[in-house]
Amino acid sequence: MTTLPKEVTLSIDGLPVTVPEGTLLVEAAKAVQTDIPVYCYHPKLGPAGLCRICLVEIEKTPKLQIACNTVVAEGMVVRTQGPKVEDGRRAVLEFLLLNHPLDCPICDKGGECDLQDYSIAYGQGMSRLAERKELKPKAIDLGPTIVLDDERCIVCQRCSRFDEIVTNERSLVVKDRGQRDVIATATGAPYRSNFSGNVTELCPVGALTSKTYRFRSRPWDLQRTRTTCQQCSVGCALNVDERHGNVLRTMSVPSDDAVSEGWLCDRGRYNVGFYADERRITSPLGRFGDEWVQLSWDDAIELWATRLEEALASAGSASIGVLGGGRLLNEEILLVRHVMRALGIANVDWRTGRQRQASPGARGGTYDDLENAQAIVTLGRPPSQSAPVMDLRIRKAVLRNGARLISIGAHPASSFVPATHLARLSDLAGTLAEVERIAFVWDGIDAALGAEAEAALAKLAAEGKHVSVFVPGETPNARGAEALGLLPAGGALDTRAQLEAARGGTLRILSIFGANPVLHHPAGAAFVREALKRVPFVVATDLFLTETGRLAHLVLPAKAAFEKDGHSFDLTGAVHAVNAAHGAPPDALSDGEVMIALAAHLGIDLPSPRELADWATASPATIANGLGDAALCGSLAPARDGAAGLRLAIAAHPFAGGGTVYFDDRLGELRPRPGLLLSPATAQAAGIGEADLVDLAAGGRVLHDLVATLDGNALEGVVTIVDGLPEAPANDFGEGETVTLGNVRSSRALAGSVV
Amino acid sequence: MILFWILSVVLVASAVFTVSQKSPVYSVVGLLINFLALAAFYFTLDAEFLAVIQIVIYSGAILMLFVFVIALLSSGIGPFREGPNRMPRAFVPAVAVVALFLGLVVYGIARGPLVPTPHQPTSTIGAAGNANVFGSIADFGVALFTTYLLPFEVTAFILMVAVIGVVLIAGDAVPQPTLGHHAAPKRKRRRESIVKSR
Amino acid sequence: MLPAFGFALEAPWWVEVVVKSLVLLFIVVTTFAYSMLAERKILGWMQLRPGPNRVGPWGLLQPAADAAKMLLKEDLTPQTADTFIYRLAPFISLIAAMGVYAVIPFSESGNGLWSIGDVNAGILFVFALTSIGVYGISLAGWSSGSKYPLLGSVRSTAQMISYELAMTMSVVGVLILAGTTSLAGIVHAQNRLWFVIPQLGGFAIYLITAVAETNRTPFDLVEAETELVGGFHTEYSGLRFGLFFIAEYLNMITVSCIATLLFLGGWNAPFGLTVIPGIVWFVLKAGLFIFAYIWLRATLPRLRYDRLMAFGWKILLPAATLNLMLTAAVVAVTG
Amino acid sequence: MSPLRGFASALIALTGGFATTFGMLFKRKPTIEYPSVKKQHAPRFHGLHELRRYADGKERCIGCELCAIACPANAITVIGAENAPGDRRSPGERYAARYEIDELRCIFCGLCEEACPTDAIVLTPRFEMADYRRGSFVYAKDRLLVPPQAGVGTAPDERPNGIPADLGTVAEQKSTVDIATGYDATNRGHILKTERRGLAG
Amino acid sequence: MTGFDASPYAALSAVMFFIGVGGVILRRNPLIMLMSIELMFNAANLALVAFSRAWVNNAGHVFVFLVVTVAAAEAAIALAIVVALFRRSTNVDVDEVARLRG
Repeated sequence: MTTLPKEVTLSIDGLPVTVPEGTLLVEAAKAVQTDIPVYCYHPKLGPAGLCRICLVEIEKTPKLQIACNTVVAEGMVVRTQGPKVEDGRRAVLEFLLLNHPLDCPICDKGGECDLQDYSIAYGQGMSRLAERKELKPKAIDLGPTIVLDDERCIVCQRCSRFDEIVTNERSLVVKDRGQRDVIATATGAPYRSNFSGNVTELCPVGALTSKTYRFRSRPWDLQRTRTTCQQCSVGCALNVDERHGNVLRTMSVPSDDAVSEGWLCDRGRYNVGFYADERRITSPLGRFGDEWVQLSWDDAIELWATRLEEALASAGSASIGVLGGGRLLNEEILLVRHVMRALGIANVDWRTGRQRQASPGARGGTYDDLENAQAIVTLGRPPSQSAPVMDLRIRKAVLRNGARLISIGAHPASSFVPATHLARLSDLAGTLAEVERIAFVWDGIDAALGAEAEAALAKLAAEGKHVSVFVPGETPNARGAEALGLLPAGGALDTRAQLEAARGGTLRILSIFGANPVLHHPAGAAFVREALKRVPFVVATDLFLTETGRLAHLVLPAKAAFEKDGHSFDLTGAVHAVNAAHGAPPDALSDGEVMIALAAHLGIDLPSPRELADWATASPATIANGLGDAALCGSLAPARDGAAGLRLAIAAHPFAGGGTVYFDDRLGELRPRPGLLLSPATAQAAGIGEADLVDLAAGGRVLHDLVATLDGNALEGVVTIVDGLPEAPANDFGEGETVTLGNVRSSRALAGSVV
Repeated sequence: MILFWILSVVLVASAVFTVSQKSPVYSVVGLLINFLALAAFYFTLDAEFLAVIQIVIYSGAILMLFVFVIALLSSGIGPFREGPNRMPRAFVPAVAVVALFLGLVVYGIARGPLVPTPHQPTSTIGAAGNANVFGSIADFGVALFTTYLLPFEVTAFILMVAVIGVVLIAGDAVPQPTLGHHAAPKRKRRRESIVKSR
Repeated sequence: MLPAFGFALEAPWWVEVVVKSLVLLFIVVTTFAYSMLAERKILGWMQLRPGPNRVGPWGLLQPAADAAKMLLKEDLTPQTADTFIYRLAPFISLIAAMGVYAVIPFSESGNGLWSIGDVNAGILFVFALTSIGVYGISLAGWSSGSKYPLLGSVRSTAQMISYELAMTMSVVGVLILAGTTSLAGIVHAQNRLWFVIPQLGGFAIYLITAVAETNRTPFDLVEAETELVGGFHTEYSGLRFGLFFIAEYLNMITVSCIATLLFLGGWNAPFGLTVIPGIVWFVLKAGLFIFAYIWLRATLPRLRYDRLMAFGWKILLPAATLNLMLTAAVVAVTG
Repeated sequence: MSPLRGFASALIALTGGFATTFGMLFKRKPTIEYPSVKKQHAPRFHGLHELRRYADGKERCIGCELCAIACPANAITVIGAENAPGDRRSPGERYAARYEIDELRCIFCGLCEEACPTDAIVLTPRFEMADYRRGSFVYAKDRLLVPPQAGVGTAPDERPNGIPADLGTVAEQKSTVDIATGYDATNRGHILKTERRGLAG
Repeated sequence: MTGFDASPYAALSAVMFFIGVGGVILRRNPLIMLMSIELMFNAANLALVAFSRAWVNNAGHVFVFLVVTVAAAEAAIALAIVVALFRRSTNVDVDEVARLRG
């Protein structure tokens, strides 16, 4: 479609290099593996020409030139080394270090600091400055996650450029000029972003540091393991840095171009405090009446196996239900399925939350398809909260590739890039008339909407358009759970049917793998509680005693994502390796290991490790089921009445949930407070002001004391609340339900953002 | 006379102990006691020199040699194997033969007391230490180097023959079995013997 | 054969024997204790350090502390040991070592010899008991059921047998000169001239072999710590180890006494200094030998085993035989 | 060499040996009766560590872990933390929340002292640290840190914007903590309550 | 010193001798067989010494001395044979050795 770019041949340090026309010198130098020092330049942020450290000598040019902002030219002769270059860099460093404090011993960057490295490589060792160094404020609180050390800042503007170029949020700027320049938010408000942690990695010095990692360790003490993030379904590669058995920080993998492009969201970066939380379950717990008893694994597995055998013998396999699986790795999912099939149990369903479907069907696409789409359509919850790093791709597509962003449904698509909102799917066809490449991002919740979308997509595809579908789910490996068969087959009971059977008293055993239906299942917390209480034997594997776990009779300590080895699918269906980076609590077992133990007790033969690995790493396309298989997925169409009044939208939030987020003390104010979000006009109509306390009610169900936040980006007539908050469970309410607001009280003290 | 009975009980008991023990080391201990009792007998029979010789040569040298051989044989390869005792097969005939001859001898002794034939004493019994006193070293030496010179020299010759013989038999000329040949049964035996002795 | 007594007391002979034995036992054990202390002290001094000096003044109560330690330590028996013989062995050693003192005359007074019993074949009796003492070592090594003790005991057996020959031969020269095997008789024969002068060769051979017989440095291959951990007593601990320890020192004192009796004229006073009682002279002379022992230990390193055997058989035995033949010839000629 | 001459020379050698050992009997013994008499150490003796304070009682250690990385025996573990604004432990932002030295691993090379940017860790002449359990040799801050009144040198302002003014001179002042009598900072080399005798003349 | 009765010694000697004989016949451990032979030697020695004492004639003593010497030679050779046998095979079974095959 495009002609090959013209190539240019030049010489760098005497070596001939041929690169496409327009390449920057600093990138061309990488072809001959010459390292040109950079501070302000970043491959993904482009040149800025601020720091001048990348000086190189170009023949026929009288002065040294900066490599980061010089485009290659035919026949250029470049020297990146030599006395002249070194003199230039020494001079640049001397200026950079004029006011840079000598606190490398306590600086978190010390040991992995570019300024430190290049000072040693090119610096002159002693300062010639006779005056005392400029003193600036040191621990400036930029926001909930980031602390700025102004003395250390060399004003390379990588952070503010990231905030502008990559996220388009534009909150970080360089305030003031000259020696008084300082990194700050333009409005003076705290720096809040789902991607704030990335600036600490971008910072070439130790000016921006993470609150969770400040002074915890030195980089050389850390043990690094590369794994795949299991906080959402995007599947970003990340490096886990651990010391003394504590996960201290996670770092992005810059080479992970296929998925994350080297960015991490704050949930993936900061939600690691739960690994060492004291509330983690450390041994199998049995509940007898109201009494919790610590059990040995042998006893626990035996109890489970015995109950299973009893139930199988007395009431048959239809009396046994299995829920969950979206948090498991492929290997574990396969083991669960294998054991359950061996026992003849068909009541298996991974869908313990709102999400009905994880597979994009036959129209799955890669992240590159998303980035290159000319139009991106979001259906239902926008991925900005449920799959933040994926949202960066959408922003890139919109900002740099000129794609149109269209959202359909009760949720706005994005606050940071221009978007069009459409009320219903049928409005779409005309809008997409002249677009070739279309990406659909569906939240997988509203199955009816999904089916409708599938029909629309089929029509678009028939017109010869390239359509790709993305389903960012609620659980990290929902795609794997669905592809590898944790679904009710042949008329078996899905989650809701199982819960109803439980209420009806016909379910004898319910096994729940890493799921919390009490908080997340749309049937409502009260309904699920009641159902679980009627089941004679409930087994739950989890990291913590969640709302569901407290209702179980046997709770098994599971391993968390960084504690086990295996594979998982991301939402595009690519397989990623998950590597154990962290020692699990001594008595925790992964769900796979639990299944192996259970199989041993029940005398079930397991597939060989090789078979298991083959299946776990196969592409889901080979086992995928199509989009819109209504019979399989079941219908959970919420009441989408067109009646007047306020409609409810239930939004995701990266730091909402009853599991790892709830049990991570370090997250602090990152966690959302129970609240609701309204457009100013809607709020005015309801008589609600910013930060007022409001009660939300629908059909006798009430959520008390929600903090109101006004947002111009919100839709008219829609009240948005956050899903998955244990303090205010939203699953009692249906998406699109008509709600009423009342009992408005003013409370200025609680002002703050909700969504 | 009391001394006689005590010593003879010790003598017979230690002799039986020697013959009946399973382990040669215990036999050596029995034999040692036997020799010490014998030495005591010699002492009571005025054979002072012989008593000392009995201890020095018999106990100190010959019996020591046994211990040495036992230690030598167990040093490299553990307690050496030996065939089963002949007890089951030969017990009855052996006891019969022994009893028959013992009976004959005792009968012979009992038929008439051994009245000492009047014989010319070569020496007197008296204060020890001087020549011509029975049992003294001087007396013994004189007899050895005069009357019994020829037997003495013959004995010396026998000793020389024995020394040469021993060197020939136990010397390096004997082919050594390979180590591997020994090693396997050795370890097994060792364990068995430990188990048995527990 | 009733033993001869040093003191003619109006009591049954066995009462006298028992009383004398008890007195001697006390003296011998005390001597052992302090010769051990002396050894540690002198060794210390020769190695430029003070030696034991913590228990009591100048460390004089060290032996008591050592004894207490020995008694309080756990008495171990290895699982592979032959229990009966393992327990028996130290007693054989000790009894043989102590038995010798029955015939050693320490001095003489008007009443007779200062000894428990004067056996006619006294010197032979000593050799007899010494040869019994070997059993203690070799049985201990065999019965420990472990390889270092076994090697130690095999070494000791070979060494003792080899050196006993030369030792006996070296003593025979003295016997020829004295014309008696009675220890008292030998001392009496030295009233005019100590046998160390006519029997200088024999004396030298005796000294060397005596060191070997008592397993002392430089002939302590039996218990060579560096090679055999502890030799025959590797597995022994506590009281049983103590018994071996006592036996070793008693043997050392014994051979010192015998050397005094055979070569240094026993209790005979030198240079006519008869004012000083004989017992003092005896103790002085024996003490000289004990000192020589310690001195030797502080000076010479351990011999290699094959050199030890070669030395015994190829040098000492021929030399002793030569010495014997010369003595016999001289006596035969001079009558 | 004829056997006779060999014998003679061996005899002479032996005599020499015996004379040597005998001569030693009367030599002065260099032993120092240790528990009652203590040797004076060389001025730069490397003994037990000590964590210094400034004169105002602030800890010199800033938890930078340079000692830990310098340690060739991996004996030092430091875990840093941020100073609470109300309760400053050290002059800068960071202080050592935990500072542990495994004295059994330590080889007393003094590299930690060399590496320390604030002269916080110093090897004192103390060397008596016998104990019954291996775990007891892991010295934490409770035993390493000197008492508050034993500070040396002036603390830099709230931010050690570089180097303490007295860097390099603090280690010259070797001090020792006498648990029984409290703290007494003395110059290097002098040990309290000891007597000089023996070789160190 | 007349009136010395050698009969008990003779009887004792006989008993000891036959214990030795029994040992040689019944045991198959070459070392114990050798020790039994030593027992027989010593039984004879005891008789010799007793008779010597009865006759007050030291011919018996001399004979005992010679016997002891020969016994020493015999023991040395016998033990050498045992060691040599043992070197050929770890199984020292006297009856097997009787076949005289290598």
